[in-house]
Amino acid sequence: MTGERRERRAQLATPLGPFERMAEIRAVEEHIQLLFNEGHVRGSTHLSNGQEAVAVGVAAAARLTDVVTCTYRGHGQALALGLTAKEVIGEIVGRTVGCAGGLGGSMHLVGPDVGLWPTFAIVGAGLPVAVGAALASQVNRSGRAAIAVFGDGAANIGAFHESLNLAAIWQLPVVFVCENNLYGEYTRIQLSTPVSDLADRAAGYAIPGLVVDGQDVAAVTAAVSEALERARADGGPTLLEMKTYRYSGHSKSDPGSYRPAGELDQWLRRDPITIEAGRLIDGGTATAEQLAAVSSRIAAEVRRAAADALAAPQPAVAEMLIHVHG
Amino acid sequence: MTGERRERRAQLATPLGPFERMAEIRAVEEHIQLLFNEGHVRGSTHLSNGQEAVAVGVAAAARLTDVVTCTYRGHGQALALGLTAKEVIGEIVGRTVGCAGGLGGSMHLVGPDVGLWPTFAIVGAGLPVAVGAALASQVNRSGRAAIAVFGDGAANIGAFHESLNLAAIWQLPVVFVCENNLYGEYTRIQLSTPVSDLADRAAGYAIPGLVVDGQDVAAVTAAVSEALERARADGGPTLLEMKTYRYSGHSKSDPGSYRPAGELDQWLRRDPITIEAGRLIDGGTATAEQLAAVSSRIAAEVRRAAADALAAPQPAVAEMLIHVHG
Amino acid sequence: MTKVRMRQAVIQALADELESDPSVILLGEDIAAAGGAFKATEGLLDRFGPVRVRDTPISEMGFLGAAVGAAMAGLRPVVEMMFVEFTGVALDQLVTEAAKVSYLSRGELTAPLTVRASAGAGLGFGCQHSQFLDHWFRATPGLKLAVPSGARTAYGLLRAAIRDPGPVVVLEPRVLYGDREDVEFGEAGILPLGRAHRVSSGDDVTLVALGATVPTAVAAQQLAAGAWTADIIDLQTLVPWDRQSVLGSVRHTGRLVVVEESPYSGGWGSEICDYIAGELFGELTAPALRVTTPDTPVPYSQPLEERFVPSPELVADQVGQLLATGRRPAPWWEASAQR
Amino acid sequence: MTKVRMRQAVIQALADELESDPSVILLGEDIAAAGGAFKATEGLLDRFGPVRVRDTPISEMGFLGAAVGAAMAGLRPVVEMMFVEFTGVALDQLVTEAAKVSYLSRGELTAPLTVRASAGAGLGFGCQHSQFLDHWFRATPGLKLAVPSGARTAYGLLRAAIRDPGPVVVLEPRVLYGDREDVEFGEAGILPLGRAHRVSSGDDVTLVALGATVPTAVAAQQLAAGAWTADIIDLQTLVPWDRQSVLGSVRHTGRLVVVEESPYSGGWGSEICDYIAGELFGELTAPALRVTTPDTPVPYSQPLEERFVPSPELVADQVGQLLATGRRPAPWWEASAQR
Ligand SMILES: Cc1ncc(C[n+]2csc(CCOP(=O)(O)OP(=O)(O)O)c2C)c(N)n1
Ligand SMILES: Cc1ncc(C[n+]2csc(CCOP(=O)(O)OP(=O)(O)O)c2C)c(N)n1
Ligand SMILES: [Mg+2]
Ligand SMILES: [Mg+2]
Repeated sequence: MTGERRERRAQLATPLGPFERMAEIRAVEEHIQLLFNEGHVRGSTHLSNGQEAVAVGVAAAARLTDVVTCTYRGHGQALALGLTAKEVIGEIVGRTVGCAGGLGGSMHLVGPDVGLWPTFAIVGAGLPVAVGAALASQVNRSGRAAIAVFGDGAANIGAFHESLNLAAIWQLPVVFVCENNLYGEYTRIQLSTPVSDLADRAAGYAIPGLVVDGQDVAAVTAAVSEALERARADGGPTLLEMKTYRYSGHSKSDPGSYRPAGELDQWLRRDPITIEAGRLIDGGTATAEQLAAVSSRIAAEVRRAAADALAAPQPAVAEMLIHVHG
Repeated sequence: MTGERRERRAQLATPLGPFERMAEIRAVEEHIQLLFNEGHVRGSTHLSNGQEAVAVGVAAAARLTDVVTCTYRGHGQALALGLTAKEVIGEIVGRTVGCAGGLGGSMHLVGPDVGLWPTFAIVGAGLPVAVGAALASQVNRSGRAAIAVFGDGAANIGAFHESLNLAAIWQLPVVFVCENNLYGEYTRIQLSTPVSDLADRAAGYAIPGLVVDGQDVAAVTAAVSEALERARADGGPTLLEMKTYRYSGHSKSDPGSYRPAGELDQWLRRDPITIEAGRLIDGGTATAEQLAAVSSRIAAEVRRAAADALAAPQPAVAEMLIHVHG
Repeated sequence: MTKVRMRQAVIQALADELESDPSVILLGEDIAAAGGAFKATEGLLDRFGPVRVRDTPISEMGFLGAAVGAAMAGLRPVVEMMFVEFTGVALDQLVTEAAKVSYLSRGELTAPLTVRASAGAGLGFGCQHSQFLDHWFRATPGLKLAVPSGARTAYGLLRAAIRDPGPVVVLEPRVLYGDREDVEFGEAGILPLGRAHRVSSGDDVTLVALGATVPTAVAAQQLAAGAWTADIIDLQTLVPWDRQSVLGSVRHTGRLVVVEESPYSGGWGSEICDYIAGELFGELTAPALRVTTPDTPVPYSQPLEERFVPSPELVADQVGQLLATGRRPAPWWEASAQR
Repeated sequence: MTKVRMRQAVIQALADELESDPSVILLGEDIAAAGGAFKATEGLLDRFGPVRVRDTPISEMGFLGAAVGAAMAGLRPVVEMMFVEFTGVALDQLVTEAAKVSYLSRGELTAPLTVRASAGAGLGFGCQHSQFLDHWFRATPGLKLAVPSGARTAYGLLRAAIRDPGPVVVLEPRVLYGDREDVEFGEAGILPLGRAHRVSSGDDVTLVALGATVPTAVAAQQLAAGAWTADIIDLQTLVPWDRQSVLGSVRHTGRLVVVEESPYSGGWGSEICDYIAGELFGELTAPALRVTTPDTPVPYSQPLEERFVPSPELVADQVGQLLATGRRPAPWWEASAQR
């Protein structure tokens, strides 16, 4: 497992890597919607289509040994960091091939060997934990950095405040990546948050805060890389606000009808996969036809992965009784 | 009780009122230190000498119907709002004459008829509660405002962040009064907080944030009055940072030895009672001799109050079994 | 009587209280415009307006604390905690603040707030969104705790909770929101806190259940097909629980089985069993028995989660063994992990 | 063996672990420069330096969560919660995060952190700084809970907690910090979690106690002056508790009395009583009895607080009544509020 995951992670450094991975995330999320419609997904599932550039940019900038804490909206991040479509989908349909053996579910993907700590279903909970990973790095002088990925809605919870303050006062190697997709569940950011750029909150902790184009994977990679470099050089934490958008509703059962007409269309014009495709074509790395072929290859692979996942066995009852205590 | 409390509150509007009340607070706190040394005070007790101007300025600016939430360091605030020395000391020595009948103790003074809600021993807890009082006012259109008094150390806890954000997004009539006395327990602010003016954190919520001279009771009264006026005019919350200093250690058993040499002396030069005395003398309201006489009268009254309190009975066992459920 | 889903009964209870008492307000994440994550506040924004029905930022400590303050100021706020787990960032306000308000002010102030939280397993939300966590709200003098078992109790207990002079937590078993039941609306449908309800009468055993385990207990008796009959008692309120009702029943049946959706270690059933066994020392014909969840997090996988929660089959089997042997059967995970 | 105060035993346990394991770090408010509010970390900053012994801002959610993360990253953080109440703003990190780490990662990750918190009544800190709150940490699969009863157990349990592969909470009864006891330092003094300790041997009754009620139980037996003798069992670990030891003892004595500093409603003793009564059904000579605090907040007033916590006199009286009548005596607040 680890070998394949690492290889997949390394692919992000190839010219087509980010495009491919974003295409894969898109395909997986679309597939999960189908699986949900067919009744294979329990509870809730939170798709990240539209936000692929953040996930891939973060993973491309991070070292394999760095730690990433992220949320229930973590399928994209898991795939970006290196988990395979089969283990992500497998987890979401609760099968033994899932990354947590089917015991975690959609909100709890995990892959410690590539830095993915069990994703957090409690808003804000991943921030202090990332701070702790960074603290361990400072104690050990391990060079490891931590990245906390969270939403705009999470910027109003106490853990956000305490985490940024702690990281600042201790100058810890941690990067706070806020995916500002304009909504927390069904509530538009203006109704919950009195400032327009969350990056501005960095000033309250005397740390750098930057707004980043979250639809441009190169911009995300560059911003996260720079922040990680500063972090590793004992320069302390950074708050990065990624302006992005989720194409789907909050969770599987939400049609997103609270969004103003036209908003989605506007964001679709800045689709991260299209933007990256444009860059590859403009730079002469690939032709539109080649990219289309890549996309359909990936779509086919994801279909196969989903079929494999569904065909895998359900976990045995004995599984639920183990690994309870540390 | 209510009559006397109200009368005492009204006295703050007289020319000598603020001076007298500050002198009383000083005398009470000094007396509590004595009572502690003699073993009459249990648990912990947190003196507010040095910070009298904040307590009195807040009380002078607030209406009788306004709500004040404050901390364990609340003796001064209780006296300023109108509680008598006997009921404050009585509570601290656990007698029936105490404002909570001796069941609350030093950290839990209470006087709802003059706006003092049971003081909060959990750092930060009073802020959301004040927000709630302000919310009720907005719902009822009662004109009531709320004031949350808390320390610099509390500005690093999640409840601070959530409360300011909530108050801002709902434009609630609440004033956040931060008593920045440079220390949270034994820790100097620079070791816990990466910004030098906590008032600057107001920007993260798009509300006004002001630094106020917390040793000048007139400046405190003016700043709180202005903020309350804005609050009542639907102008939303304000964060006021009172620069102040506590002369004693954090709690009764702390000699304050972590403070740099000379710091206390420097602050003693800006003693709030001396500053107010100077104003009264310069303005021709009173002579130094008159003020000295006032101070010794008050000291004698406080001594008597303490003696009365100590002479009062302990609460009966049956008292602890009642008022448990709402 | 009207047959409605539990979530509709919640809406009706809230609407009736909002209607009859202008001091009632609602706070919570996405409860207003969106009608609630479980649609248990649907339509209330339209009817009662944005001043009384408010969406909040994601700030549980902040808005739970605000509810405490608003309650002390004379309102009767009803807070929705979308999942009971979220109280884990805000518990202080309920336990250490709200529950002490009356005591510290010697009755001068009260904090009549209600916290509604969806709770429990069964829907595949995974281990951070499926706990029941009733124990966080027990052992707190000054705080009451009610748990509905369907639409009828959801309506009646919630209205009583809102009217209670102190803070009350209502844990709504999430798995029941869609279930239908006959409800008597209006004043007559209000169910006083602290009283249990006998769901069925029998002779062999008293089954004490709470929330989602009430239908489980009923189904278990059906599975028994007359092999035994039970007094099935829906506890309805866990703090304070109705000692007299349970005592009366067990005095009659001589046997007590508690069906809990809480862990074997630390679950609420021990208090029931211990109290009754002590009061009826020497009078029971079998030891009191608890049927609980295992001491594990809640698994996501469907077959595993179904195994996690006590099923009617499990309850029927455990009761059957108790009756047959007069001894406590081992919990299933000890008897055999493979079963 | 060295006679030291409990707070010194805590310091020694921390020092020994800091010494023997470079991955151990300490976090908490004023634990470094000031040596802790209860001076239970005094001198450790000087010995181990500011990287490993850190003062934190007042941010319990933040630093408790940071400890979870640091633990997952391979450290063994020990967090001090100055008063257990402060966990009320941070409980999520312990219950819903740390306790699930191993399960969710199928054992690939662990969260070996220790939370030390001072707890309990007796020192006049008032109702927001005197609760015991053990119940917040029970009913949480994946989380262990230990409670020392003096210097010996403070040393031995804390070292075991730090070495445990998962998260452990150690509630240190605040009232005992100054008490002295003989302690065996070093590896031999480490006390495995999950094991109880028999403090004294007797024949008439088993007294199960925990934390500060252990010395209370011992004193109660002294008051009895030979009228009865007790097996006094110091539970030491509450989750998981040592079923076998208690069972063995009660099998011998036939009677069980639990002495708890927790409320009558919701206290931990019910689980002990119920389990034992069920296992020894028909073999007990009296009903299991709990001696608890009343269902009220902790009063500040000294005479009232002394009444609040079970006293040796109360325990002796209740045990005496149990032995004399074979029935449970009423709790004191029911018998007469004036007594
Ligand atoms: C403490 C807590 N409160 C509430 C929730 C319910 N909840 C889940 S996701 C969500 C919205 C989060 O919004 P945001 O942080 O912007 O992230 P996004 O979902 O947009 O990625 C809410 C309120 C939760 N999981 N945890
Ligand atoms: C949540 C919480 N954490 C920690 C404490 C312990 N504590 C009591 S006072 C205090 C310092 C508070 O400092 P500050 O806010 O500056 O107020 P000050 O005491 O200086 O008035 C601390 C840490 C507490 N009471 N509550
Ligand atoms: Mg969002
Ligand atoms: Mg301070």
